[in-house]
Amino acid sequence: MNLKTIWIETDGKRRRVELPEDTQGAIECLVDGVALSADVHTAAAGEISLIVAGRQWHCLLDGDAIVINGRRYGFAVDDPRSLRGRAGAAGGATGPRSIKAPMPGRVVRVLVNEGDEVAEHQGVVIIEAMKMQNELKSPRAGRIARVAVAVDATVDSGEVLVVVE
Amino acid sequence: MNLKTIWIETDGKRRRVELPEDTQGAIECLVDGVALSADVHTAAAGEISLIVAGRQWHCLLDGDAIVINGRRYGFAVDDPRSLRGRAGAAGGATGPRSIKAPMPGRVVRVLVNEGDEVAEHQGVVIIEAMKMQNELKSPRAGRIARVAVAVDATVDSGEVLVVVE
Amino acid sequence: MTEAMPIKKVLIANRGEIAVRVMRSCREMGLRTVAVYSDVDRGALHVSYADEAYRLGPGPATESYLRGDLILDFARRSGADAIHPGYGFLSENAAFVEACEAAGVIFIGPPASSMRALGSKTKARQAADAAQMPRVPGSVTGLANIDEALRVAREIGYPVMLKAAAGGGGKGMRAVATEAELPTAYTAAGSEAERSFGSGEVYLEKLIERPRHIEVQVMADMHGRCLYLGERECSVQRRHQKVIEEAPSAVVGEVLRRRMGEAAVRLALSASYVNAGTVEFLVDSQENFYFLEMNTRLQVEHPVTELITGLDLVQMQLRVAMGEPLGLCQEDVQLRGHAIECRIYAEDPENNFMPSPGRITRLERPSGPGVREDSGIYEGWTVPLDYDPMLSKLVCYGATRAAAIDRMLRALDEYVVGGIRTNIALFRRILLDEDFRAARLDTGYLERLLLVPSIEEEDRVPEDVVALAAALLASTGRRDEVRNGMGRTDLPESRWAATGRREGLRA
Amino acid sequence: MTEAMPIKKVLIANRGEIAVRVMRSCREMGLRTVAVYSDVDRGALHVSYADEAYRLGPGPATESYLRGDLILDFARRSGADAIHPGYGFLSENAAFVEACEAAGVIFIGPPASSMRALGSKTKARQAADAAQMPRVPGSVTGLANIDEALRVAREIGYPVMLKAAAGGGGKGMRAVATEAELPTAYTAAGSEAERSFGSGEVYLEKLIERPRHIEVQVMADMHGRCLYLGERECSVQRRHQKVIEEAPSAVVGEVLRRRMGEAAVRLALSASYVNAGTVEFLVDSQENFYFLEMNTRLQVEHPVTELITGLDLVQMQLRVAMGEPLGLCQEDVQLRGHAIECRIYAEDPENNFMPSPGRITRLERPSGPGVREDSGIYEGWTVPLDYDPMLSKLVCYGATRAAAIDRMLRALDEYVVGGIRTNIALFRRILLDEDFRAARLDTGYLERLLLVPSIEEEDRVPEDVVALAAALLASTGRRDEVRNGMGRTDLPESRWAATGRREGLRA
Repeated sequence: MNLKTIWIETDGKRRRVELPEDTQGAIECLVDGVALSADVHTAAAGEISLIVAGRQWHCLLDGDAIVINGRRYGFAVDDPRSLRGRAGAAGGATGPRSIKAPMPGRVVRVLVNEGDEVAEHQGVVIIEAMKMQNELKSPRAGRIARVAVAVDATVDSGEVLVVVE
Repeated sequence: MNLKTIWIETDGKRRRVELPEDTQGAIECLVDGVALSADVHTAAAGEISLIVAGRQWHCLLDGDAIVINGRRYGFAVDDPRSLRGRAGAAGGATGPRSIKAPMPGRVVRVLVNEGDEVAEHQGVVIIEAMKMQNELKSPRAGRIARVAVAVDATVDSGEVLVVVE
Repeated sequence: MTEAMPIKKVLIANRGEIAVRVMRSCREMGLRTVAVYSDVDRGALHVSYADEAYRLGPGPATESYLRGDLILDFARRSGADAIHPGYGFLSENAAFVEACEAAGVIFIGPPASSMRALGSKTKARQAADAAQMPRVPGSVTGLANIDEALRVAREIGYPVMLKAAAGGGGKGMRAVATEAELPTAYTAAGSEAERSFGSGEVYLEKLIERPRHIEVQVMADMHGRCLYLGERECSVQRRHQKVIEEAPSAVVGEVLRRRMGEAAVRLALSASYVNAGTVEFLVDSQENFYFLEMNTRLQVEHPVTELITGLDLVQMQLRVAMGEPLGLCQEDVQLRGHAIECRIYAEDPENNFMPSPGRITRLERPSGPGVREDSGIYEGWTVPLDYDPMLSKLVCYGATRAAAIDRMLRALDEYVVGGIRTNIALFRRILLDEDFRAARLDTGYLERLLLVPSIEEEDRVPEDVVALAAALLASTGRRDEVRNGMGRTDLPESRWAATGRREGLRA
Repeated sequence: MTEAMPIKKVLIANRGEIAVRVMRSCREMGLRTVAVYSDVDRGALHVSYADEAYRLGPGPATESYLRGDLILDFARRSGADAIHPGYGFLSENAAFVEACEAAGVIFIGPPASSMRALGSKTKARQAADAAQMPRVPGSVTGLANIDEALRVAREIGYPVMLKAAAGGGGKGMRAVATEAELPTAYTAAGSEAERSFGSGEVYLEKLIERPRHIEVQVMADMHGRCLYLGERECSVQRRHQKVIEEAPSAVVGEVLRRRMGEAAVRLALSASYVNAGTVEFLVDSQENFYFLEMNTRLQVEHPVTELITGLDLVQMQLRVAMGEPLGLCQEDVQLRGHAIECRIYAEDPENNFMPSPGRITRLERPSGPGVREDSGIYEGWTVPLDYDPMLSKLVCYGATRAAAIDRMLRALDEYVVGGIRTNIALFRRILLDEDFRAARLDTGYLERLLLVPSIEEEDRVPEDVVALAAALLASTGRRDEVRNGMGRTDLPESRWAATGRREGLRA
């Protein structure tokens, strides 16, 4: 049996899942080395019905989670290619830190200028979405290296607003 | 203005529609040479909201028809490439005629053999779908040139069952 | 939420919308659900809705949903305490009920004895006579031969109706206007009944002219209480198949409702009936009602009763099956407003009601105030060839009959099923018809309407807009859909009017 | 269907679910519908549902949905006879009502005079006193200065509540436990009110401890008849925003219902009120009720009243606006069963209720028995940044409160909104909470519940199944979704807990 291996991180654990090439219908697979017989039906892209030992789960893919019976189960695929990037992001506790938009929105106010010294938890930018305003704070004390946005700008989720160093 | 021309057959008429390259937002177009201003929003593939002089239509593409307010309006795109094929299909009133499945189904009975002589409207095949049986009849008198299916075969809509010549 | 209940897990021995509908009530009551499926239904909605699912066999019902032995086996294996049969398939099979009883699995329906007493048409007529129920004059037992048929017909007077004793769905039925026609009709009905039901037994009834089909919902518990939950009018039929149902009936007043209801309850109690059942009547223009038959199961059209009574019939079925007494008495059953149901079928009314299985490429479902959709489909699903073409039931509630009709028209406009043909446009035509709106209905109403060519509706979209929309969608739409669109014109046979013999085998 | 009616075409001066809901009733009545939209709403559902649609301007409400001048202009240009304002935006703007009157366009709501008499909180309190309605002890007029505030607070006794006269949605509100806190709170409330509503006027009320928020729906015609249509309990609130509403209230019996209803009708009639309105009360543990304010428009939560009364409030609004008398009297209003509404928001309860606009990549909508969804969204739509985060309202009916709750839990399990975050999981938590199920509610209930960490639900899917499903979906699913999934882990800030100042500006 020719199996492909996929590493899944879910609920804080790293699981090794081995799947056959064709994942439709009755399949034999391994989860952390334990054999599992499953019946898989793909209803649409990102939507499967999974039967394991009689139990049926209707599973929907939604971004970084799967939804089963209305509950979300977050997961990440452990892609070797992304390891470097993730290590980089996690490692910079003392280096420059970006303050990113936690949601799409409009910049209502910018509270700092480049070169300003800021304290930890000091507000730097206020963005607004859906009639709610959110003040974003500096994750650490430091100096504002860059202000990447101006008042009235529309920002996407994850977009860098300010860099503190 | 660089317009592309599309010929549309609908309700028995052939209409010349000229559209700009970009068909999103406010557009200027021609229908049978008459200028029309429209506002187009594509909600999803095959789904648009069309506003013409204030009137709004939500239009869905469904096979050979568009659906507006629950009503179907059949149409065909007059594609120069398909003209030959269509002329061929229409012209064969006296030549060999195929009896095709009008719906997907299962062949329940085959009432003729190759070489049989049949009268016009004589039954040739019975197919069943969804607990309904339909007897398909010969469109003309003639001889059965070919029986393309056997009992219990599953057929698709449009599949040739029998050829009469 | 779940108290100690004698049922904790329910196997639903059915498919499509009714399987999903039953599972919904199970979930609300905290009961686990077990689906069974045939090979062509692995991707069906009732499977992905269930907690557990087991494969029965190939597509044909005889190899899957009619396999009571396999179904009982899966009930045991999964630890299901009870089986809900839905309608059709095994729902009125007394032998299956007995097999459940023998296996110690609760059958959610009447006991086998009541089913046998009321399930056969001729036996039910005897029970109706015993319960002093008005019924259509005619023979109570099957006719032995043509001589007996001629004698009985002379007694009750022409026109008469020949019917199969084991029948349903219009099979083995023949209207006979004069004595001269009877011998041929007798032979034809008998052999059709033999072919369809494995029994050639037929009986004779007086033909009621232009009758309405009105039925009474009953619900009985194990403690001797039986309620009637109002009536449903199901006169809009095509080939003896119900197409639109409504509750209440526009012609049933308080007095007639009580008379019919009490008669239905008498019949049920006479056979120690338990659980949900429906007593069908023909009603003539003088408000005489005649017992027709009893359906010993949940009906397709039960939602209209739910909407006007505010009750959940499936939940009541489950509670009754657990041995609970009915929590209400007859005076607590109050009807309010009006409800209408349209059975949405995969068939093409413009092409002689040709079945239309296939892939549902687009699905837009109606919602909002007063709209209920009980569906067995989803976008992307391929409707199989093997079963009844019912896709879903659209049910609308309004304070008045007119409001319910207008709401249904609105909901039908919102309903888009792409990729296959449906009968949605037919409903629009019926609901706009003057006779329907005035409730001038009888069981021949729809067949007469269909003889009249459909008149073009007024508010058509202007032709230039249709052409523009088509051009826009053809140039920006999905390539495969556009190709299908063009492809269709290459198939002159796709509009082929099926004049072939059609056999209405639907349950 | 359409008889001669003084209204033939209605412009809906709103967006989202309420615009669609109003259009649905218009369609059912045979009325043409006109939508208006901002640039970010060109693709919104209310536009594609309408017969006509006109662009107002850019996204911000001040440049679009609040532009009464433009809206009236489009009413004239399209030939609309009437304007339905929905809720929020211009619905309680008396100047706009007067502009409609001047332009000869029917405003579907109360006359400007009633709106002015009951719309301002301080004026409404005077009207309530005149109508001999119980109200919370406190100042009727705005407080001139801190000295008056101190004097009034001493009279009514601490704890007290400071409130903005022009306010709503919790802005400019401060609870004050002792005299020492009053000066600071007075200044803060005044300046917040000034910023939010353009008026710094505040008044003082006795603070009712652990009150329930219960409101009465009224409907008045132009002929002097006014009915109350039962009450709604809206005690489940977060930051003074309603989250769950239900009807009837578990603590309101026949007597209290009549007392509150008659008081509400008295108030409406005293101001010659016409059309739909809601009188809000606080109710304490001794069944004392206190007038809070009157909302002179259709409410978000009107569907729960529709489900238990069987009426269509929007249709009633339209008929009243046409000058028709109410077709029923108080005794005809019979409540049946129980209804619950959940407001589905684009916000993330796990991340401090951060708004979550964006593209809806997947939408599975609940349906079946007793489920109503009033929605303003569709799959593929991008929820804009500019407005209230309400996506839809999920409303469930059951014969009892428990049945309605269990049905809502079932419907929530069926509801999937992919691509953005919603508060669906929060509802599941509330509906499973013992206090909620026992109806032990007050306006502080939800805030207290949110202080307790959420407990893991029992029926989690086994971990190996989650891993397997994730692996299957990751290897066969849509590439872009999978990429998003992995992308998220690169963004430690995406889980960033927003501790920032939040201003609840929602209508």
